[in-house]
Amino acid sequence: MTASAEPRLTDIGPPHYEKYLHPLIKKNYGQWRYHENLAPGVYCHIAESGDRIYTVRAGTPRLLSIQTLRIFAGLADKYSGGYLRFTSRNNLEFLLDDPARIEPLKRELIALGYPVGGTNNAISNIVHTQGWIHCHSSATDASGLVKCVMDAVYDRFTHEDLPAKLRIAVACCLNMCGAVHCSDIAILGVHRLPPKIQPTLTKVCEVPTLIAACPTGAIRPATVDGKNSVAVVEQQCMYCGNCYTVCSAMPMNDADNDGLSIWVGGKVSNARSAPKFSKLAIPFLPNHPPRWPEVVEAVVKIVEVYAQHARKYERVGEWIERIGWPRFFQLTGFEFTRYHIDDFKHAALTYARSAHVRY
Amino acid sequence: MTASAEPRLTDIGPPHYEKYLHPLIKKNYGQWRYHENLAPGVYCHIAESGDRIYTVRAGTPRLLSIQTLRIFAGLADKYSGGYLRFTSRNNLEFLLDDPARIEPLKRELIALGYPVGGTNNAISNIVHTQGWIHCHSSATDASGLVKCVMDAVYDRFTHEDLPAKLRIAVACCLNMCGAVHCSDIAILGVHRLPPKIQPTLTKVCEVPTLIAACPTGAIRPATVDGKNSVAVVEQQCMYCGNCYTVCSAMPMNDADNDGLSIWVGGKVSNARSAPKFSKLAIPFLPNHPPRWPEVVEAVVKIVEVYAQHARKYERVGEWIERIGWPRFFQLTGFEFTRYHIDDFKHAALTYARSAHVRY
Amino acid sequence: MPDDNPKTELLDELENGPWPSFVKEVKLAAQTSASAQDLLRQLELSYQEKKGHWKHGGLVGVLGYGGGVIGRYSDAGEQFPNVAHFHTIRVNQPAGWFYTSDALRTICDIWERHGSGLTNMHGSTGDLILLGTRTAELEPTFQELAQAGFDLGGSGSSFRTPSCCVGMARCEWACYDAMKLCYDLTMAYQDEMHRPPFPYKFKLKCAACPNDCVAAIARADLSIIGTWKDEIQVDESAVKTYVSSGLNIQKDVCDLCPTKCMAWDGHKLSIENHECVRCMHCINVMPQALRPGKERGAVIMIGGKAPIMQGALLSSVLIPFVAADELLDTVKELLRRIWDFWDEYGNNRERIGELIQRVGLPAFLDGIGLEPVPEMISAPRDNPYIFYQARKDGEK
Amino acid sequence: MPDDNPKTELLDELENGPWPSFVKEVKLAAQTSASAQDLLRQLELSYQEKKGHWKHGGLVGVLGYGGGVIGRYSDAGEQFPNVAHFHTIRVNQPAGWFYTSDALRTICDIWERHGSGLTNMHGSTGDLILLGTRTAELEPTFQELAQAGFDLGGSGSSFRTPSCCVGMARCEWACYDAMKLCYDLTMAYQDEMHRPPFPYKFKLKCAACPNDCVAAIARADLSIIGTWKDEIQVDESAVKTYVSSGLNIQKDVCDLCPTKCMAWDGHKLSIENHECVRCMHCINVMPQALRPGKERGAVIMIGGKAPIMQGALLSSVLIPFVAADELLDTVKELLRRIWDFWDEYGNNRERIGELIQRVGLPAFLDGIGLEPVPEMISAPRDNPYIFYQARKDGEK
Ligand code: SRM
Ligand code: SRM
Ligand code: SRM
Ligand code: SRM
Ligand code: SF4
Ligand code: SF4
Ligand code: SF4
Ligand code: SF4
Ligand code: SF4
Ligand code: SF4
Ligand code: SF4
Ligand code: SF4
Repeated sequence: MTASAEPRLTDIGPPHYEKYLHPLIKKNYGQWRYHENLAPGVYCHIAESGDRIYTVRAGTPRLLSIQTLRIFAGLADKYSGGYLRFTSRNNLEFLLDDPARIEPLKRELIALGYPVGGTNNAISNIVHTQGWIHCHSSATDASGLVKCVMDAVYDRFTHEDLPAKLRIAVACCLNMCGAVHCSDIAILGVHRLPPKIQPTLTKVCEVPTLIAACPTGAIRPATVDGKNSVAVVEQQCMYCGNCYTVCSAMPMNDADNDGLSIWVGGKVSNARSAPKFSKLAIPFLPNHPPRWPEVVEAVVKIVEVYAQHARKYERVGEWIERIGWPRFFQLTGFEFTRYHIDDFKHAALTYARSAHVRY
Repeated sequence: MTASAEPRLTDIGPPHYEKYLHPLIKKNYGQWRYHENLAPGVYCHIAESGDRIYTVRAGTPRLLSIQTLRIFAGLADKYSGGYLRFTSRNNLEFLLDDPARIEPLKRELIALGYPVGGTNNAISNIVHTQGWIHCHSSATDASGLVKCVMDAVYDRFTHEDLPAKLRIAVACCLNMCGAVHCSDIAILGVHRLPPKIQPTLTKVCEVPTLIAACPTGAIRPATVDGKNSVAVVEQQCMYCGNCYTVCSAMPMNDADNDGLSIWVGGKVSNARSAPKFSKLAIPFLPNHPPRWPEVVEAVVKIVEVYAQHARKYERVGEWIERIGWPRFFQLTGFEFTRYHIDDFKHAALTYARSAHVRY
Repeated sequence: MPDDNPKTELLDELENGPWPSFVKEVKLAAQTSASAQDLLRQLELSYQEKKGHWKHGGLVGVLGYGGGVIGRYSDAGEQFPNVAHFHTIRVNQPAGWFYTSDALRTICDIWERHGSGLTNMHGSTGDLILLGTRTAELEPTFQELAQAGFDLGGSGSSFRTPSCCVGMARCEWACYDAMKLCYDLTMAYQDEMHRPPFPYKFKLKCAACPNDCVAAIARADLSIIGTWKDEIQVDESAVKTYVSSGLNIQKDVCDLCPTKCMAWDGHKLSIENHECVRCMHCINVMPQALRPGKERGAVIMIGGKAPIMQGALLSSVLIPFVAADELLDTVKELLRRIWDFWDEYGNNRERIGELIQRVGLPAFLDGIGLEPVPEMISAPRDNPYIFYQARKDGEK
Repeated sequence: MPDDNPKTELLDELENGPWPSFVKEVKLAAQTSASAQDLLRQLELSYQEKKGHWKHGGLVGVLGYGGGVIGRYSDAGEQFPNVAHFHTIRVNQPAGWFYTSDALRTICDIWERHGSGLTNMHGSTGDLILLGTRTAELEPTFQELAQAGFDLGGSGSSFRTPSCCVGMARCEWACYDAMKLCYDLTMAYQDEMHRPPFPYKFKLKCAACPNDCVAAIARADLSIIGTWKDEIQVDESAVKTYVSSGLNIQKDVCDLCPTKCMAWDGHKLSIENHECVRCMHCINVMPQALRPGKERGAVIMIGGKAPIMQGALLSSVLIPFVAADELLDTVKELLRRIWDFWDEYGNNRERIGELIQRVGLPAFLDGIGLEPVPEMISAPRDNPYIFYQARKDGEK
């Protein structure tokens, strides 16, 4: 079948969600009373009516082939009346009205290699980005990093034994597609060389737009071969790559100098404390595919130190704020460097402006 | 006697403080064990040796005539062996070794018109500035405001019944000589018109320095009668007066538009919470000498609402942070305006960046 | 059809370990897709060289739309001809990411015919992403999707695909119908989504309570976060059940309440509701005993975004409370005013949050006709640099 | 000698009310001083017109000094000839503002001979201020002061008169000898105080414990705040006395401890000292029971100032701890390096705190040769705009 026979359709918008709702959900829509965690990856919502819907959650790599999607569809047909959904963190959820099917579904998922878990005080799936799979900006791969980290913290996905939820994110460049800037732990691909200005610049880029794109004003007008071009004041460049976003003749990639930084303590929920940005933990780790051992080790270190020291219900950022950053660096053994000290716009507000010091 | 006969002395520095220390203080220097509050304005420090030094504190207007200073000297001779000091908030302290002299000294001070108090959880003396007494920049008088406010909160000086210390400051212009920017309550003189550029400018001021002095870049070069001068972009001027500080040909004074603003919630000590800046409570009140009734009313309002609602040991800023700013405006009845919303450099960090809302 | 198996020594390593492997997925797709094969090869090269091989995206798309497709070309197109073009299509997901097995299969079938067979379920903004196809396939894919009831999402300087939490469909805390609002707004702004009209992207996310399960506050230019105005609903006996089954209510609930507005006297839990900031913590801990109040709605927040270029922003309060049944109209009216202001004053590639920072929130409020209220700020200004507008003559 | 009494209807109003009146003071001085009389008259005019009458200060001073005097001229000099010049002299106060009656009388006598007879006890920076005299009187006043053992304080772009809290002289919490340090530093920098060598003013204040009774953290370019490194000294029985005399130790002490590192089990107070941030609160509440530890010294903080021109700054931590007996040497070495850096990189009228903001704390630390430590910051950066210096070749 091809679409050519039909009249051309535009602006129809997404399908109405109601079409895809389990009948029991449609019936009790907006009438849920409470929920219970039955096991890692399994929870149950109880409606005012007494109806119960059971959810089984499984981890996925997000990058899914149609082959696998068809397997998921088949599982849905078999266990959940054909109803399933994805979560905001790329997990898969089957919606069951029959609790007896939970265990068989779990068994089959696990046999297929899809872990059940990610609920409650677990490490859930890693929100991530395109990396070398599809993006021109990336300083690293994303899917590979996710795989390596999740392999290492797998038991934290299938168990719910952390002090609180722990959200990890990966982004392959400073654009931070995803939620790197507000995650408990974030892995961020970074460049460390200024853009390499290409001769094509005068043809393919608009110079004023390009100059305006630099947050630090590092890009200055320059004349190259009698044409309007630009020069980069290297000391003013902090490698954000925004110039490359607006101008393809300013590539940033550099196999030797690209790498990873690690950020901690961000959160999004309003539970207890206000949402927080992630803060720099490690300014640079080398890009070592396929297994990125340094990155994995750093993340595992943070998770373990957190698991050991945080109090119940304390997110990573809440824990660090309680114990203080100096202790965070002591406990993890991470080196504190000049890079940790902010020197962008609001830097002065991050200085320690009280005599409150721990010794 | 004149100095002419003696060799000229320079760079001798201040007298050594030891010369002025009460013998009992010299003996127990660095060996104090604890202190007790005996009454408002009276406290006693007990040394490891068991020695006791008694302090009687009295309020002064800071602006003191030599006539009055001689009276103080006489009181010191009579009651404290000639030893006295001033505090960091311009109060007078007599240092006594004999507790029997406390009451007579108090009585004499009070009879002379100098209230005893200002200790502990009282309103202490107001840190203030020159105003119309001596400064060229002032948008208001300082000594007069202090007198009016202290008259109104007099009982709060002689009693110690507030939840915590309450520090008031007055400054007569945005230079904020003193501690307006970190006071529980601050009264700040403000201008509301841009500088009035004088023709003398081209003679008396250096144009580049002048342009550099404007925090908002409101001052632009301009040519007046063929000479290098400046123009002020009125919408960019926020009346800080810094241009006038560097250039006398840019006066700011304007009897009709100068006035007062009220700030709250600053603190300096590290006790409990970190030091805090004062925040805007009332953007503008008229300049109404000699009694400034609007200002006095506003300060009294804040003090009373605070006294009524704050918990023990809560400084004004700590109290407001606990109850939230919306409630502060409700309780005081002060109007919330566009001026309260920061629009300077770090403005965005003062926006309410969480869904934490009280209703 | 692929004729030989790509050699992927480095990638093969990523088939080991317990977490499901994306390499396995690409290999699965590569069984039937030549572009997935070349993707594997190019990726292996990237892993060897520690360097991406994609060129700066070109402008490609479907007829009449200015977005929905991310153009992508390989810089090693000769070596890997099947990914010489490798554009992705952003398909607007159903609200709440609900599917039936049939819907999934329909998508798979279309994508099998027209693309690499690879997807992202889902992109970070929320779209269902069809990962990689050639320029010529874009229009046919689009039309087949449309016939099946799917449309494209946003990209470029457009209204981006809104997303929402599962909300009323399966959550007891939903304070408004996030899926419906998300759907209604998506439908209302099809034009703004498909024909980029703005200075830059504009994202909107709906979270039905302050837990914000869709990370709106961090990632959306307009965040609609459910909340309530009246008192937390308390089931006393359920509280007791929690306590008797081991909950340390003092330590785990009262002490962690950000405003300390809860007290437990050993028998009764009391809440000073006018001090409660609706953080959700106590409710999260005792879902059977506590529930949001009955007067429900949302706080509207503005300006969240990632760091480029003036630094990351968290959304901040714009309207402290809108009742649930007024949300759609209020948000639409608000968007109209915000977009007008942005249109007039926004620089190229300036997100709304950055514009507000640049002109100042007071000027922005003037511009969109909202009164300032103290709920918009965490504290009043501490600097005395006030742009007074009123003058003596103006005043009296 | 004055011949008629100034008419001061508005000012007279300020002789009413219980608080001691500055107007009374000026009137007292006016009994013997013509300039005090004219001051009254000019002030009355200011009160009528709501406007000051002082002109922009001129450069006046004493021989060989570049500061210590604030020049001031009236803009109504013809009307008020006795305040046509009305300069103030800043006299460096004795550390801790201690005097004897004789010392006070000496000052009074000198000022009676040479000036208005009005003073400020003291100026906000700490100086003893002699308020108002003519140019010709400056040098004689200065020399008489010097003969009596007093010298001028700072003004202009100089090292400003340091000040300190009462410290060891009368406070049990002094963690170092603030009066001595203040005196020693004052003496060490007489040249920098009297002959302005800097881009702008530089203020230094010494508070002997974190209560900061001299408001150093808010007002000094360099603040030296006493603290301790070891454990709070606890007198158990005194704790019990407080409790039995009515102190609610849980509510008023433990609950208000910022790090909640104190616990009271009904019998014993325990402190997790490694969590204590030395805020002083518990010690303030129970001075007889708790005391700072025995290993004492200070935290050195930098950059406090009022708003002009980049906004007010609070001081921030530069060195988390310096032992008491190393303070003088450390501060002197530090000042040398800071002033060198400021001299080289500071703009005209740029306070050190603003310079640090402009170049960034890391660059400043490099410049003065200090290693970064996490105690210097409240949190690491949240933006990814890192000026990486190391390159691959540099690294390995
Ligand atoms: C399914 C999902 C919504 C969706 O529409 O897809 C969801 C569903 C629920 N969330 Fe969530 N949250 C989901 C993403 C989030 C996110 C967004 C994110 O992670 O990117 C957040 C904000 C995270 C952050 O702060 O960084 C989030 C913060 C919460 C919280 C607050 C936790 C906290 O203490 O900070 C709760 C309350 C709790 O868990 O006690 C919560 C609670 C819940 C409950 C218990 C609500 C309910 O009664 O149904 C749901 C089961 C959660 C569980 O995993 O145990 N949900 N939740 C999302 C599942 C993601 C996943 O696969 O892991
Ligand atoms: C596909 C996706 C990542 C993913 O793997 O999930 C993505 C991919 C790209 N993003 Fe993004 N962004 C994606 C969600 C986000 C998010 C998260 C969100 O929307 O919730 C953010 C952070 C939130 C925000 O918008 O601030 C995000 C912040 C950016 C930025 C920085 C914007 C900023 O103002 O800071 C850029 C740069 C730009 O716009 O020029 C960017 C630009 C890009 C571009 C178009 C690259 C570019 O320089 O033009 C990437 C195309 C990759 C490719 O080849 O496919 N992307 N991008 C996400 C969209 C999928 C979808 O539609 O569902
Ligand atoms: C006399 C005094 C006020 C008082 O009544 O106590 C004072 C008076 C003046 N100050 Fe001040 N400042 C005085 C302490 C302060 C303080 C408080 C302190 O030192 O602890 C501050 C705030 C802390 C700080 O330095 O940041 C202060 C911040 C300023 C500023 C703003 C500096 C800034 O960086 O923001 C200026 C403007 C300037 O320097 O150009 C200023 C300028 C002035 C000038 C010289 C006016 C000018 O524009 O040139 C004033 C002279 C008044 C006069 O005619 O006598 N004065 N000034 C204080 C000095 C007395 C003394 O030596 O003891
Ligand atoms: C005399 C003086 C020092 C000096 O060298 O002159 C001084 C002396 C004492 N202060 Fe202070 N403070 C003095 C100015 C300050 C200042 C500076 C200021 O006000 O400008 C502060 C910082 C204020 C702020 O945070 O804004 C200050 C914050 C404290 C605190 C912390 C209070 C708090 O909870 O925030 C204490 C502890 C307490 O009172 O419990 C304290 C405690 C004390 C004690 C009890 C210390 C002791 O054991 O001797 C002294 C008696 C205080 C009293 O008034 O009851 N002192 N004290 C100053 C008297 C000023 C006055 O006349 O009122
Ligand atoms: S984070 Fe950067 S490299 Fe990764 S997908 Fe987004 S824009 Fe591309
Ligand atoms: S990478 Fe960023 S900082 Fe460097 S020149 Fe480009 S836009 Fe400017
Ligand atoms: S605050 Fe302003 S007007 Fe007042 S003394 Fe200081 S510089 Fe002068
Ligand atoms: S008053 Fe301030 S803002 Fe206005 S022109 Fe002068 S320096 Fe600039
Ligand atoms: S945001 Fe609130 S309403 Fe929505 S799914 Fe999460 S917990 Fe439920
Ligand atoms: S919702 Fe949060 S703020 Fe409100 S009572 Fe519960 S814990 Fe406290
Ligand atoms: S700062 Fe500390 S040591 Fe100095 S007087 Fe105040 S309480 Fe005592
Ligand atoms: S000094 Fe402050 S932080 Fe330390 S134990 Fe006492 S109250 Fe707590």
